Formats: sequence, C-alpha cells, structure tokens
Amino acid sequence: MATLEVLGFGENGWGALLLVAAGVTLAVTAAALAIGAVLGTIVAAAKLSHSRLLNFLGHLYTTIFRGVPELLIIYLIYFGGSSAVTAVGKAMGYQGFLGLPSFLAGAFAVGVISGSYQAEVFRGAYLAISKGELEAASAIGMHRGLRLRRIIMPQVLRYALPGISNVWQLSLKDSALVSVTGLAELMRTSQVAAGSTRQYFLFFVVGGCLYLILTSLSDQIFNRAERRANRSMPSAMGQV
Amino acid sequence: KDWKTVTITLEGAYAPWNMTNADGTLGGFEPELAKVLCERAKVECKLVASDWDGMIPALNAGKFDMIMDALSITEDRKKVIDFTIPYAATPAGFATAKDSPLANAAGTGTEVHMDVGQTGVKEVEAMKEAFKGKTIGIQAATVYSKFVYDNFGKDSTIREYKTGADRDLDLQNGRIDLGFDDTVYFASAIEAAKGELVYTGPDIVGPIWGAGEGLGVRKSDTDLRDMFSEAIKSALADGTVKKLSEKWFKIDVSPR
Amino acid sequence: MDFAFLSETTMTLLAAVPTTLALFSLSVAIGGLLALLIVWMRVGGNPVLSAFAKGYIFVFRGSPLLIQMFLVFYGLAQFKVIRDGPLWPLLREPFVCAVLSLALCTAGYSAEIFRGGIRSVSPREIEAARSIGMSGFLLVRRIIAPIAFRYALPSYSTEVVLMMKSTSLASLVTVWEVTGVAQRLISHSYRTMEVFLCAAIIYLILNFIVLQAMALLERSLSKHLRAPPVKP
Amino acid sequence: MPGVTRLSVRDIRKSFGAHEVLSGISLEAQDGDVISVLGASGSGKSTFLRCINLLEIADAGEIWVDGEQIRMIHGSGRSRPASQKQVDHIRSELGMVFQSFNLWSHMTILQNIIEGPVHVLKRPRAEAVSEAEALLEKVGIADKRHVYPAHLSGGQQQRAAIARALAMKPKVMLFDEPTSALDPELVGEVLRVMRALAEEGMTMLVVTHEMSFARNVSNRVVFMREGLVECTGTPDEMFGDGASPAFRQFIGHFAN
Amino acid sequence: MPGVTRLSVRDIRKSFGAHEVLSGISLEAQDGDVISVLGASGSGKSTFLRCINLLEIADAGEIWVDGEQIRMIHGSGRSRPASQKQVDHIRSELGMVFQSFNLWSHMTILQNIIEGPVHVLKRPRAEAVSEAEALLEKVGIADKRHVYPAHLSGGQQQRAAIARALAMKPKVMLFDEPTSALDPELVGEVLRVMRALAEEGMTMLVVTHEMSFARNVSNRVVFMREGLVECTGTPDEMFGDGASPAFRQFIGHFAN
Ligand SMILES: Nc1ncnc2c1ncn2[C@@H]1O[C@H](COP(=O)(O)OP(=O)(O)OP(=O)(O)O)[C@@H](O)[C@H]1O
Ligand SMILES: Nc1ncnc2c1ncn2[C@@H]1O[C@H](COP(=O)(O)OP(=O)(O)OP(=O)(O)O)[C@@H](O)[C@H]1O
Ligand SMILES: [Mg+2]
Ligand SMILES: [Mg+2]
Repeated sequence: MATLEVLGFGENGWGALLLVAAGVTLAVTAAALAIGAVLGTIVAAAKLSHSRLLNFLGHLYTTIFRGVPELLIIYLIYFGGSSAVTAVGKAMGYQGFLGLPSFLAGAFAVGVISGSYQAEVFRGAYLAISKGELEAASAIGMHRGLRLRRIIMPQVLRYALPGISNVWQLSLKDSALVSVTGLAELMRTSQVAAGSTRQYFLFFVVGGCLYLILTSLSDQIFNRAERRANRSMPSAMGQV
Repeated sequence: KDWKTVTITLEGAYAPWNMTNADGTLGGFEPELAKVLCERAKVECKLVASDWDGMIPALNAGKFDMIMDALSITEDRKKVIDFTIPYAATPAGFATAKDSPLANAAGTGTEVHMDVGQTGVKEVEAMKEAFKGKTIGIQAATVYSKFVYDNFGKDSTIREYKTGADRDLDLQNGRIDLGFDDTVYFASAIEAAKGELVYTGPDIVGPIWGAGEGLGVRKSDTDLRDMFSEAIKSALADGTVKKLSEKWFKIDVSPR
Repeated sequence: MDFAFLSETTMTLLAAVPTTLALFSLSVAIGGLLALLIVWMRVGGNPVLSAFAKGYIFVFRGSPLLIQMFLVFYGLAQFKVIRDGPLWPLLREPFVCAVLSLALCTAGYSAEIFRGGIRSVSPREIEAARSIGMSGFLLVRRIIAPIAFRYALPSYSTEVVLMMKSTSLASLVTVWEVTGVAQRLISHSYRTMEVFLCAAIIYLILNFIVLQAMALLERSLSKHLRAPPVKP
Repeated sequence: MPGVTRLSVRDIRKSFGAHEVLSGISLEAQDGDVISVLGASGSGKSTFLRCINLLEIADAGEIWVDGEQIRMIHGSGRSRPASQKQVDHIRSELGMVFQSFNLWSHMTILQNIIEGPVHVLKRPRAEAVSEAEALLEKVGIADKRHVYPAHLSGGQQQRAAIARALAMKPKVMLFDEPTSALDPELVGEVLRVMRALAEEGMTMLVVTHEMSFARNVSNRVVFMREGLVECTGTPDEMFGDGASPAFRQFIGHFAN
Repeated sequence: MPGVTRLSVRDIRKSFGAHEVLSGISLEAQDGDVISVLGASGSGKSTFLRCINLLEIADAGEIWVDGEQIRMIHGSGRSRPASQKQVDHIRSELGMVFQSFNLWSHMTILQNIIEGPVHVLKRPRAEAVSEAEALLEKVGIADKRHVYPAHLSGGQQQRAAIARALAMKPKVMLFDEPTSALDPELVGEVLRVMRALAEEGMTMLVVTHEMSFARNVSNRVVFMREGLVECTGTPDEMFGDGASPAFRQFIGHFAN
C-alpha cells in the first residue's frame, strides 16, 4: 500500500526522517527546559526578593514572555539575536555570518518562554514550603546556604514537579514553532513531507500522532518522578 | 570578496520547483538548475532548506548568500534585496474543481498578454462577469494578489491563504470556487489531485508579473549577482533551462 | 527609527484587533462551557464517559494546535458526509472553524484545570454539606463549584492568556488576525523586527488588560482568604 | 413530649475491607436524651456517628429517625440507601457537628447558617436570616455574622458550626469530638453552648473526651470498645463503682 | 555541675509595631532547671521563647547562653545580631521544640535527626546515625526511623522533633506548647519523654498548658501576663496559697 511505503523506512519512505525529527523536537524541548530552569530560578528569586527593583524586573520578564505570542518571541530572538551576533562579529573584524545555529536559537527562544512559566512554578513551590520547617532549620543553627541546599531546594523541586510537567508540555508544543528557524524538527518535517508528496492529511495526522507519543512518554516519566517525590506526602484524600 | 562557496536556500516543500526526497535530499527544478549555474559560475554550492517566512531576513542577516525559491522579482522586494536576471517566467491563471459550472470559462487554453498596470483587457472583463459573486482563493503576499484584488475585488470574495497547498485543499473541498496562481504550480497540483482540478479561463502572461523568477542576493553582493546572471544567461542560451523546465513542468518557462 | 512606518504598521495591525478579540472571546466562552461538560464526564463516575474525557484531554493537550486546526478546517471538509451535512454552512466558514478548533483545544486544558480545582475542595466541607441534606446538583452549585472555581482561577487566567496568543494561528485557516496581518506586512516590507515589535506591544496590552480583569475577579472572590479588616 | 423515640439504631455493622470496625451496635435516644459516647481512639466512635447520618453506609442494621426507617439496599457487595431523597431528608433532620468545624470557607458565618434553611429546606430568606441571627445571639457570636470562618478562633468557628446545625431545626444533634481540636482555653466556650442546649431539652449524641461533660451534663454514657458497646448506664452508675474494669482503666487514663 | 548558669535573659523587650508584646522580661536557668512558663493566650510566651533563640530579634535586653553573650546591634530602627555566625552557633546550642512539630517533610525521621549533627556540626555520618538510633530508642519510636513524618501520628511526630533537637546536644531545650497540637490521648506519650529528660538533668524551658507537668515535673514556674513576669516561684509556692490572684484565676480556669 502506498501509505505504508510513504511512511516506511524504504527508499521512498519518510519514516526515518520523521523519527529523526521527533528526536530533534525532543532535544530542543529538553534543552529549552534546562535553559528555562536556569532563567526561571533567577527570575523566581528576583520576584521573591525584598528588592523593589528586582521585583519589578522579574515581573517585567514574566509579563513580557508570557504575554507575547511565542512565534513573535522566536522571531525576535532568532533574527534579532543573529543580527546582534553578526554586528558584534563585524565590529571585531570578522567578515561574514556569525548567526546563532538554528538549534541553539530555537532552544534558547523556547527556553526564554519556558523560563517565564517556570519562574511562576518555582515561586509557587517556594511559597508552599511550610514556614515552620524553615524556622526549625534556623533553630538548629543552619545558615542561609545550608538551609537553601538542604531544606528549600528539595522541597521546591517536589512541589514544582507537576508544574514543570505542564511547562514541558507547553514547551513541546512551542518547539513546533521553531520551524521558522529552519530547524528540521517534527512540525517542519511533517510540513516538508506534506508539501513534497502532496499527502497533506497523512503527514499532519502522523505528525500529530508522533506528538501524542512524545507526550505520553514524557507523561510517564513525570508521573514516575512525582510518585517518587511524593513518597513523603500523606496519601491522597478521598475523591469528590 | 572572493567567492568559493555559496550557500543557497530554498524551501524544499514547493514541488515541483523544489522539494525534499524521502531520503532527505533536495530535488526538483531549482536544485538541478542550481547545480548547472554553480558549475558555470565556478563556485562550490551548498543547498540549505529553510522556512519561507524567514528567508529574506535570514539572507540579509547573512545566514545564506542566495535565495532560489520561485522568488518573483518585484519592486517591493527590490527595496530590500537584489536579484539576478530571471531564470523563469511563468504564466498565471485560474483553476477550479472539475465538475464546477465555472470550468471551461471562455478562453480556456489561450494566452493573454498584459503589461504592468494594464486594465480593461477584454478577456479579463469577461471573466469578471463570469466569476461574479464567487470566492477566489489566492496565496497571501504574492505578485498575484494585486491583480486579483484590482480586477475581481469588487464583484467576488477574495480569500487569502498562507500557502498555495492550503488553498488547493479548499478548492477541492468546495469551500472556494476558484484559485489563482502560477500555472506551473497548478500543473503539479492538478496532477496530484488526480484530475479533480482543472484550469479555467486564459493564461495571463507578460510583464504584469514582473520580470519573472530570479535568485535573490544581498544588495552588497553585486559581484555574486553578476556571476550568476552570467551563468543564467548562458544556461538560457544553450537550452539547459528549457530542458529542465520541460522535465519538471512539462512546459517551457524560460523568460521570453 | 522610521516613525511614519511604525505608525502606519500599528494602524494596520490595530484594524485586525477586532478579529483577534472576536476569536478570543468566542473561543474562551465556548471552550469554557465545553470544559465543564468534559470535567463533568471526567469526574462523574461513569467509566465510559470518564475514559472518553480522558482520551479527549490527552489528544487535545498532547498535540500542537496548528495540527488540530489544520485537521478541523481542511480535514473535516474532506468528508462528503460533512460537506452535504446540515452543519456545512457553518463549517464552511473559516471563522467558525477557527473558533471551533481553538475552543476544542482550550476545553481540554480548562477541563484539567477545573478538575484540579475540584480536587482541592476540602472533602470536609463537602461532608458538612452532605450532612445537612445537600446532594447532587445543589451540592455542586452551592459548595463545590464556587470553591473549586476560586482555586482554579490562577491557572485559568494563564490558560486564558495562552488562548489570546493561540489566536495567532488562525491565519492558517484564512482568518487574518493580528499576527497574520503582521506576517503579511512583513512579506511586503521585509521589515521583520519593526512589524513584530508593534504586534508584540499590541498583544502585551491586550493580555495586560485580560490579566488585570482576572486579577480583579480573583480579588473579589477571595475576600474569605484575605486578612480580616483591622478594627480601630 | 418525653418518651418519644427520636433515634433508634439496631445492630449496626460496618467493615472497611477486612477490618470490622462496628460489630453490631444498638442504641436508642428518647426526646431530650443527652448521650455521651466514650471510647479509645480507633474504637469506632466516629464511624458509628457517620453511619447514623449515612456519611458511611453501614453493611447491616437498621436506623430509624423520628419513627421513619431509612430504607437500604443490602445487595451483594456494597450496601446503599434506596433513595437519595430520603437520605437528604433524614440528614436534614440530624444536625452534625464535626471535630474540625468544616465551615464553608467561601461564605460568611451568616451565609453558612442560612445556606441549609434557604437551599435545602426552601425557607424564605428573610425568615432564615432572622432565625440565624437569633441563633448567633444564642451561641454568643452575633458580632461575627459578616466575618469569614478563616478569621475566627477555633472556639468561635465551632460555635458557628453548632448554630449552622441548629438552623436546620434537627430532631437529633450529633457531635463528633466537638472540642478536641480546640485549645484548652477555648473548650469552655463550646461546652457552655452544649450545656445550654442540653438544658433546653435537645436530643444529643456526643462523642467526647471531656469527662466533665459526660459526667455532669449527659444522662447516659455509652462506652465503646473494639466496635461493640462494652457497657452503658447513667453517669452515676458508670463513674461509680459498678462499671466494667475496661472503662475504669479508660477513665483512669484521663485522670492524670 | 549544678549551679552553672545555662541561660540568662535580662530585661528583654519586644514590640510588633505599636503593640508591645514583651515589656522587660528577665529569667535565669541553672543547669538542670526545668522552668514552666504559663500565661494566657497572647501574653507573649511564644514571642519570649522565639526571642531567646533569635527567631525574633528583641528590641532591647541581653541574652547569655552558657556564659556567652549574644552580641547585638541596637541601632536606630531595627535591632539585629552583630554576627550571623554567632547566631548559628548559639542556635545550635539551644534545642527548640515547636507546637506544630515542624519536621522536614521531605526527609525520613532518621534523616531529620542526623541532618543537624551531620550538616551543621559536621560530625561523621556513621556516628550521627548511631546516636540518632539511640535517641529514637529513648523516645520510643525506633521502629519508625525510615518513615516520613506525614505518615506518623502527632505524638510520634512530636517525639521525633524532640529527638531531632536532642541530637544537637543542646545546653538548653526550649519547648513551645509541645503537646497542645495533640489529641488528649497522645499527650501522655510526649509528656513521658519530657519527664524522662527532666530526670536526666536536662535544662528546660517549657511553655505549656499542662498544669500537671508544671506542678509535678518543673522546679520553677513563671507566670506571664501582658508581657511581664507577673509572679514566679516553686510549684509548691505557686500552686499553694501564696500565688497572686491573677494566677489563681488563671489556674482556676483549667480546673473545670
Ligand atoms: N474510610 C476508612 N477506611 C478504612 N478504615 C477506616 C476508615 N475510617 C475509619 N477507619 C478505621 O476504622 C477504625 C475506627 O475509626 P474511627 O474514626 O471510627 O475511630 P474513633 O473511635 O472515632 O477514634 P478517634 O477517637 O481517634 O477519633 C480505625 O481503625 C480506622 O483506622
Ligand atoms: N509576627 C508578629 N507580628 C505582629 N504581632 C505578633 C507577631 N507575633 C505575635 N504577635 C502578637 O504578640 C502577642 C503575643 O503573641 P504570642 O504568640 O507570644 O502569645 P502566646 O503567649 O504564645 O499565646 P498562645 O498561648 O496563644 O500561643 C499576640 O497579641 C500576637 O498577636
Ligand atoms: Mg473519631
Ligand atoms: Mg504561643
């Protein structure tokens, strides 16, 4: 059957390309999540600090990157970033193009967006830590750094996990927009395959299914992590 | 600058101009022509697929050196980039569903020549009458939108699609009555639709569509532009373009 | 800075704001109602409905909206039954399809958010209601829904903002809202940065207003959580 | 009308999985009875109370409230009440006061109190409000009527919860350790209100650890152990010399 | 070494905004002293304890722990300790047990107990573990060492919290209502442990509502009222006839 051949791994099959593209999507999302974790931690710390200026900057960051469509942010970072890097290169006497590689630009753009969501997740998680437990840490003479490392971080991670799993999901889909940088991730490869073979529906449905597979795989991983993290929590209350 | 390697970008999803094969390589009219042109310009060429939306900004940012993606030479575009001489000039026309009452409109199969800004052409007036109240789909931001809006905007509904492929799907689905695009593109769409779509009305040719399709280059790279213009000239002269065109499009799109 | 160009661009983009707002408000309203239906199926106790709701949520949360929209608009119309069906006059319209796919997508997300809200209602407060003889819809209407909605509100605000941004995909199905118009402007002028900056500012303002409204709602619904008024 | 049987429970059994928590409990309360239920933690006191107003469904046994039997379906597997309507009605006749107050956090105290009369009993709002204010006066928190539960002390919350239950004009009041979530200093406020209710002749079933209440206020004491009524009698009988050794050990525990 | 002054507090004052909570409190604890601090709700007992280990910073006054004075900077506006290092050191010498246990929820009981010795005192892990197990044995929850706090009863949690404080080998233990978050039946477990500590000669400062503990275990009772020490003495003096009328009224409240 023609469909099988087009999707297979043979000479005329797109199977291999689609699988590679799914891998690229996964890689972009994972890199974005990592970048976002760093940015999110910094922004959350700024929003929780007592400095008005830092509060304001943190607020500005989350407002902008949650309020502007992802596509626009990706464009602005990709082209803006490339122009900036090239300009710097020119100033230092380097001729020619120094643009961000599309993988890096894409991951960074999605990471910046993901950071704005992660900041909120981390902030909420921090606020969920029992004040009494922090006092108990102070009361045995733990200094700030120790308290942060031994009491705050592990609990923030635990409370943040469900939120992070949501952000992962968002980033997975934001990564579809990275196709404008020409990166051959799942969305773009589906589009290219559709345009080249003119089998539009086939490839959109297949692309959608691959996204669903990625989703369910990552769901499983997060569920396992949550179960692990929640060992120490009281068992769930009764249902509605 | 001493050009040894040149990076050329194309979409890789605009069959038959350019497309991606299942093994990830690029194929189609333009990749094959590019090979010829690069040989003649004595440079090493690298073909890179990228998204249509970002192509021109990326060219100017320096990510690529040339664009070869059925890019029509227009005044608007000339404000931001430069072009070689055209390597193709395609007619444009309407297509509709096979069993539509609009099929076989007057003049189907003939050619009408139009100049820039020309109005009141008799064949066009006839189509205007025939297509009254219908919905026409075009690809957004192409050279055809001005023509369609100027001539059909008053009497028909015009709907703009992001890609020609989307428009063709709606044409088959019956959401719109007519599509307007370049006939070379339609030829392959009609083939892919297994005869569900047909041309209707005359093909429109001439300077109204600008000079044709050329390679886009940065304004600063006049040397590169001239090298490739020379290469195109020679490929046109010895019939290479005609040969490739007939291979991929079934017709000759060499600019006349 | 080319102010003439910027102001012209801004005017063109502003003309598309009503389209964006119409897409946004209709899809949030319809999606919200749909979400209520789905969350009812999800927690209602009927295993078949619950499985259906689970599947729905999985599919619509797990795949990109772009693909969903494509399949709703171009895919549904492939079937002759639909083209000849009674709904075709509606489904034929790009605007209807755009709203439909946006609403279907947000319904999946919102259903999960509402479910989270319901789960955080204290079982004890529900028990107290049962013990005075409340059950069924009365219990939901008077006790569960108000408390759950209050808990769900922060996440729901986020989802509403996401919706505003998601409308930017509607140009795929020929509904030319702000982002689509911006892209079209770019393909005429090739001035990517300027045009996108104007669009970004428009979205920021729209979302700021939406968030402000949600915050106001949240404030008015959380009287019971605020510190008591200090008496002199 | 003393002598009327307000509540009658016959041979109630309840298991959670393999663990039998209630192994056949019977109890009868006449109009005006104040019955204290004592017992160690885990002896099934809460479960017993929750079975009476059907927050848990007993596996076997009969429950009569004010002469009306609750119809049950003891099928294979789980038992369930035959009619949700009857359950709602019965529950509205049994006032329940929980250890943890369980006021509705999104309503003010007044709203909490009129909720049942207005929405379950369908009484006119104005009437419900004026009755609620009388009740608030009675439990001594009239000045807090427009305050949300989170802003009250535990003792005040518990008194509001009692008012909420009274507003339904119940035939019997069920209390599940109404003072054990309170600081020692707040216990007094709540006990005072309960004592006043007892003096007015309200029929009450009180699970408590407050020996002074059991001894001085109630007219009957029931001691539960491992899902059974170990012994029962008047306070004088029970706290005198006649009680079972297990009970004496139990109260001895509280003496120091 | 009886007679050594473990803790000395001189004329501590503390206001929250305009509200003066502590108006000059002094207290001295020799080695082996068990001091009960009584007082009505809001009299400033918790604030006093929190000032001693610097969870609140007193506005004025001196605090000496085991002969070492805590250096403070009483500048304009807010006071603050001169050296965070000293604060951490002092705190590690004062064991604090909170009303609400405050065990770290992400660690098992054993991990909770060795946390301080290993990470604050930098003791070898193996040593800390074996000492922790001895402590768990002592407070009677050795079998729960690998359980998370959320899965323990309140009484067990509080005993774990005491073990955690003891693991730091503190010079003085501070208890803030260690039993008032517990069900009546669980109180006994915790009081038993505290009684044993007192018998071993641990210096303790105990805010409590348990009159039996104040009377039978402590060797001194301090009664606070409105931010001042209203009266103090041995239990015999205080619970005899000599005490102030305010204290008699206070304990009278607990009698019924
Ligand atoms: N929903 C339930 N599922 C399983 N076991 C339960 C459930 N509710 C109660 N139990 C068990 O039933 C037994 C009796 O519980 P119950 O709450 O009735 O005791 P109680 O006498 O009220 O004790 P306490 O004085 O501590 O409140 C306990 O062993 C408890 O673990
Ligand atoms: N952080 C704070 N900010 C403002 N006021 C406070 C603060 N902490 C305590 N107070 C006030 O100080 C007073 C004394 O509080 P404290 O907790 O010391 O009393 P307490 O004697 O421990 O009472 P209880 O027996 O209820 O625990 C109270 O009126 C309280 O409202
Ligand atoms: Mg109980
Ligand atoms: Mg206190």
